Amino acid sequence: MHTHPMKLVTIIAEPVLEPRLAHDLKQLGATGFSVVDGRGAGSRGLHATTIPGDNVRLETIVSIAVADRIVDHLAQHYFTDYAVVAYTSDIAVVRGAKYDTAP
Amino acid sequence: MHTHPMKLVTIIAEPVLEPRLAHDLKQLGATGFSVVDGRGAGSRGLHATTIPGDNVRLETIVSIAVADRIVDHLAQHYFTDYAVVAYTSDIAVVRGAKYDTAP
Amino acid sequence: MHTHPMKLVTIIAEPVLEPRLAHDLKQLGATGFSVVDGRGAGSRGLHATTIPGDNVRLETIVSIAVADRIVDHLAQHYFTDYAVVAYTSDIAVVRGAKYDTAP
Amino acid sequence: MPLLDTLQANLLSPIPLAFALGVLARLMKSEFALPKDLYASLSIYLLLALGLKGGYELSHASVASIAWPAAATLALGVLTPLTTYGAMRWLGRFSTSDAAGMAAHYGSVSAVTFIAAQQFTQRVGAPAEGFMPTLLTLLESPGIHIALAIGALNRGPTRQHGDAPHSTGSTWAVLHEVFTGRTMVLLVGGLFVGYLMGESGWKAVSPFFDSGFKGALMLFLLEMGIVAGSRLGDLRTVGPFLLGLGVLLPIVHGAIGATLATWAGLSVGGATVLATMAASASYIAAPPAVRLTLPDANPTYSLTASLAITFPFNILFGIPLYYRIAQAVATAQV
Amino acid sequence: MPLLDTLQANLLSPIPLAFALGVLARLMKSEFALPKDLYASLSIYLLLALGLKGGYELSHASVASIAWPAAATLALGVLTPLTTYGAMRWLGRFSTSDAAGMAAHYGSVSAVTFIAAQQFTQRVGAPAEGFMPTLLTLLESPGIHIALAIGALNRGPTRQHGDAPHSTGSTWAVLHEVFTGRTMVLLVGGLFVGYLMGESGWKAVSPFFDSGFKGALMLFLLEMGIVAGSRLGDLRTVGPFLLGLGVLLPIVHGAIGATLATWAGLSVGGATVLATMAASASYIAAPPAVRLTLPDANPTYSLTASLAITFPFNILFGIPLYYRIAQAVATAQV
Amino acid sequence: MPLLDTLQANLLSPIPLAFALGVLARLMKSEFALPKDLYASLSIYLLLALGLKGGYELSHASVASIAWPAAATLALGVLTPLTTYGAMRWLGRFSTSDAAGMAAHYGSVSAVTFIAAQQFTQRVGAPAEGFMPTLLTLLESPGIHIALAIGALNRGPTRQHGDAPHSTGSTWAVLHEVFTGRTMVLLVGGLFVGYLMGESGWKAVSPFFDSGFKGALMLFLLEMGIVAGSRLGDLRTVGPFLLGLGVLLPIVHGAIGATLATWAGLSVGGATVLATMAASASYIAAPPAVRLTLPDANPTYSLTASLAITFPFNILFGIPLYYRIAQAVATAQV
Ligand SMILES: Nc1ncnc2c1ncn2[C@@H]1O[C@H](COP(=O)(O)O)[C@@H](O)[C@H]1O
Ligand SMILES: Nc1ncnc2c1ncn2[C@@H]1O[C@H](COP(=O)(O)O)[C@@H](O)[C@H]1O
Ligand SMILES: Nc1ncnc2c1ncn2[C@@H]1O[C@H](COP(=O)(O)O)[C@@H](O)[C@H]1O
Ligand code: NA
Ligand code: NA
Ligand code: NA
Repeated sequence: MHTHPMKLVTIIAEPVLEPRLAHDLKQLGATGFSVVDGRGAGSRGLHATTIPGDNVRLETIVSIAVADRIVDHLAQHYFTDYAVVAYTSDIAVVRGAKYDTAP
Repeated sequence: MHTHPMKLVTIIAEPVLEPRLAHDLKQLGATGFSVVDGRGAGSRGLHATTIPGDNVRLETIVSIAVADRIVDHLAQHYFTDYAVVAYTSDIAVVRGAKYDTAP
Repeated sequence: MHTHPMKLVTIIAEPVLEPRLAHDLKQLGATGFSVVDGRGAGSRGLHATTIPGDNVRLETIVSIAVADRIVDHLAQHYFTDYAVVAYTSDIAVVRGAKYDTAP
Repeated sequence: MPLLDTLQANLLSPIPLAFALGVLARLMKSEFALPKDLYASLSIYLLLALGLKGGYELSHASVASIAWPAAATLALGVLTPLTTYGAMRWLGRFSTSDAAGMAAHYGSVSAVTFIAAQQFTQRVGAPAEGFMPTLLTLLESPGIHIALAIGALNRGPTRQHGDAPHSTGSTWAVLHEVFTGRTMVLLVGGLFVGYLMGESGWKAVSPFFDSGFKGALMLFLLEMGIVAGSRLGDLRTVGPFLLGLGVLLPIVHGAIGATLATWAGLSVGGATVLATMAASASYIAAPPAVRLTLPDANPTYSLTASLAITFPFNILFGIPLYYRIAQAVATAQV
Repeated sequence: MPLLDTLQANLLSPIPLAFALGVLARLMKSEFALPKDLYASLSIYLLLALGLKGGYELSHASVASIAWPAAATLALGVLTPLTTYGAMRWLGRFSTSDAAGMAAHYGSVSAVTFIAAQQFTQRVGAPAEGFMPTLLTLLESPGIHIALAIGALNRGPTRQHGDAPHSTGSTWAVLHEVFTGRTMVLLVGGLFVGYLMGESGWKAVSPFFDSGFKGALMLFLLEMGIVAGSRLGDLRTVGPFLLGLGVLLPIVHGAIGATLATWAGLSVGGATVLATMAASASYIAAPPAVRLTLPDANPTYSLTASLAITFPFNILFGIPLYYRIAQAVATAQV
Repeated sequence: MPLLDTLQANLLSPIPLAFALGVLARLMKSEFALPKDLYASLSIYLLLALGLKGGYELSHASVASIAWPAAATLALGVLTPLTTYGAMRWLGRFSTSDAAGMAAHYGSVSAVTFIAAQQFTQRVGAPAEGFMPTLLTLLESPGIHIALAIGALNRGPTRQHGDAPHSTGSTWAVLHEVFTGRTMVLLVGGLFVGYLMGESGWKAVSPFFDSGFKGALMLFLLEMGIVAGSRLGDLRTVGPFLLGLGVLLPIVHGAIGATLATWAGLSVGGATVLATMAASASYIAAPPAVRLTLPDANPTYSLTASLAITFPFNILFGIPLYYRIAQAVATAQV
């Protein structure tokens, strides 16, 4: 079957940021996202939650352009003050159109 | 250490489909799979679960051929009626033989 | 925005191994890791937990060198006796320095 | 007591108040919800408590006294999916799948609505027969089976995944799941255990399963309110026909249920509870069964109707209404 | 009973013992903790029980008897964030954000500390007024609002995400979340429901919400001990100033609270509880609100002070102390 | 009462019935299971309740009356891992790791089996001594320590991860985990807290920790049945030798336990409970400890034997049997 190359943006963040990030993703052109609860440890060790280490992991399938926009946005608005980790990876999807926002 | 290129197929689906998808994966040649519970939002917004947005995320490490078969199968049997998202990505594993089904 | 290529190492393991693996990752040069609880089925089907199939999924963003070291370590110390699955994938991060250990 | 007073007394009792609080919290866009595991735990507790007590009380009941009510229950299990299917298909012009999906929900039963009715009859001094939980187990699955059979027949073999490799998707597998689902294990299992352990057993565990029951139920209803409240937005999607049907079907099924129940010899309290069972719609057992066997049925229709229309209607207004109908039928019969 | 005896009696009662066990388990590096959902469930249970009982007892209270205590509560809600902000900024030389963040915590209230005070006054035979939970709801949010307003003013518009696309991050959205958070839904909602359902309703659910209360509280305190214990390592991070402030602020706020409460006509028990409310610091509602609106405030400061210093201090020593202060003020007033 | 009647009375009591229901549900391939957090919550509740009550009753016990029973318990803690190891190694010809792993399980204790025995002795009118939970804490870890030491010695240094960087994998780290695990924190901690809070404390929390105990236990046993039931498929894997051993070991250990207990001066009830402790196998503390220190031991062997053979055997048949043995020994001794 014919597949389309897309980007997967993964964001690991303090739980309190989930609604704000979800909102931002939509604004920046993501058509959807998936979330999983987790925990972790890093170099900063900000204990910003009652149970230290809790986090959420958001993933969104987007075009390259939107992925860039998301990463820029995160770097600008979150990386300084919040425990946020983000990375992109290459994936292939069926029905690429599902993940393209109307222009 | 020598690693082998494989495919990772990720499926995000309504929870009710988990047993059926697990069954399908095995039939299609996957030697195993991992599941995580999550939630999400997309473009369709089918409220098919009591708690809207709940989903499960299945991942399976497979050969390229099996990955193709899985994606085809999903497109044919699930994409029309169910809230199912799927994508493949490239990974490298040690012991590639572990993920090959007997011919 | 400028991004840096890194490796993501994903480890799916019996829950009992989580603290030991977390410790190993740090020793081997990872600056952090994220964990999610899950379940799964594989070819071995060792029922090592009270609830068969429960597992944890650790992910760590590391340099290529550290990724190699982690995979080697896992193969040597865990693959024989434990239900452990591991793979690496290519990702891109902003701020690559965050994931480099002091030499 | 005139109907309005019964209604008001009902509205100011713990169950409707807790439900209303949940709905209100959602309307105010509160993010509050019970943790998923607490919700599941409360439902397990309530079902098992119901089963155990029902089983314990079953040991005092005679087979004769249950026979006719059981027959009436099974008749309702056959009738309610048919009326629902008919209304959806010919009045509402829905697809066969949507009609069958809806029939599965309204042909089955909501255990929480059952419990609310039981509590109501106790509060008004007309407690239902002790064997009612047994009837509940009889009404759980027939409606789902009938509805899915209708759906399967009407869809024909073309859409079947005949060549697909899933046996888990087969209708038999799905029906097996209904039969061995949480509600059935806890209710039927509880009935057996309650029956077998007898008085000394029940006395030992009743401080846990009986004393706490009403409070736990209240907490559960709070979450039901939140769940129903978060579906209110879907009311616009489902349109006025389903909105009307979600109120009319329970009234019709409730009236038929009250009548059959009275004919079968149940007390006014028992008739109220059986009427409520007929009037209620499943939102636990039916949805996954429908989703797996009728993939092209829109789950938003049946779940919204069951959860956001019929459930609140029954809790707030339906139960007192069925009680008055049961009283009227009983009086007429004498 | 001299102060030392009151202290000892308090330390040997269930709440402090359970808390100490939790801390000890952490100190011994035990990995044990309550499952997250159990922790959340217990807090839901405790808050709803508090609200329901408070609401039921509110139906016996006159508006007149609540007016002055309510005024005193609101005064404390304005005063405590200001003193906290001042102490942080001018004594501690912290940044405006850190000072405002801390003010939000100490200007709000810890419901569990409130409950511990309520239990304490019952144990010493000076039960607080039945309407105290109503006052609790009044003290929940003003302090947070005031503190965040101070923070927003002082940070100026430069750091605002003016161009960023998040409306969810706006201060209004955050304040809305405080108003519709778990504590408010359960407490305010519980008060209304408890008030409306009256005696028969409360009697039906009190075996669940009342009999189990003290035991559930104990289990909750065990986890609080574990949570506080796992922050003890942060005590070194926050430094001696915050350590001192975490003890001094509650004493000052407690003394002011006891005085205002007595002037407002509350009994010694009621004054003890209101003093404890003033002395306590929020660690549920305040942290997320501060995190979202004052991103550059270091959450380790405020959470460690609230959870690992002030909370244990109040539970173990503060409450008996405020009780003695309330007694002294009452005696002086006569 | 002849043995058969005792057996039957036991089988028709809540604990075995709930367990059987769970097994049956699995046999019928039901997917039903308690939510993980509920299962954990129930076990926390049961252990803490056990500890608190035990601690409260400890305040009435004299040191003299506990000394000999404690010595008997420790003797059983040394003996049972050795007999298990011997049987596995020389009768069953298992590897040293598999034998040591099994010894860790059977040398330790199952708290739920203990509780079931306690309930049984109450039901038959021969309640065990109040200090039994103290003995339970003594039997939790010695067997694991001894078994792991045997395993470590026999495996020799070659398989040690000498060069590996994990300190968390060291035997000391693992033993520390056994000592600070959930069971120890709640039981030992509960004993201390229960002892310290005395009568007034216990009275305050007993509506939660005492009244609900039997019902919560029943719910827990339901899940134990499901867990055991899902391992029945492994019975074929483990083979007839382990199947036999899973029944024989408890009988032998139970008989020795009943004898030692009676010599140590325990009542028939107390001897029954101590015998059950010796006869029971750990499936909470032992499995992770064995998994981490003896990686090449097959966990399917020890977990299946403990959970799917010995646990059901004890719950259903063992406890009444040990009771009859304890009666016989007591009679013989007189
Ligand atoms: N190298 C890493 N690999 C994967 N996740 C990480 C890494 N570093 C940090 N994280 C995640 O990001 C969260 C915050 O990390 P930090 O800001 O470095 O303290 C942690 O709790 C982890 O979940
Ligand atoms: N662009 C996306 N990226 C990641 N996950 C998505 C995306 N779109 C949809 N999903 C997931 O798929 C589920 C169903 O989406 P949909 O069918 O578009 O309503 C959602 O709940 C999400 O978990
Ligand atoms: N092919 C696979 N793809 C993804 N996860 C797998 C795969 N095989 C095994 N696993 C995971 O690894 C665990 C142990 O597998 P195994 O050792 O093969 O029994 C399973 O419970 C799965 O979570
Ligand atoms: Na119905
Ligand atoms: Na305060
Ligand atoms: Na033992």
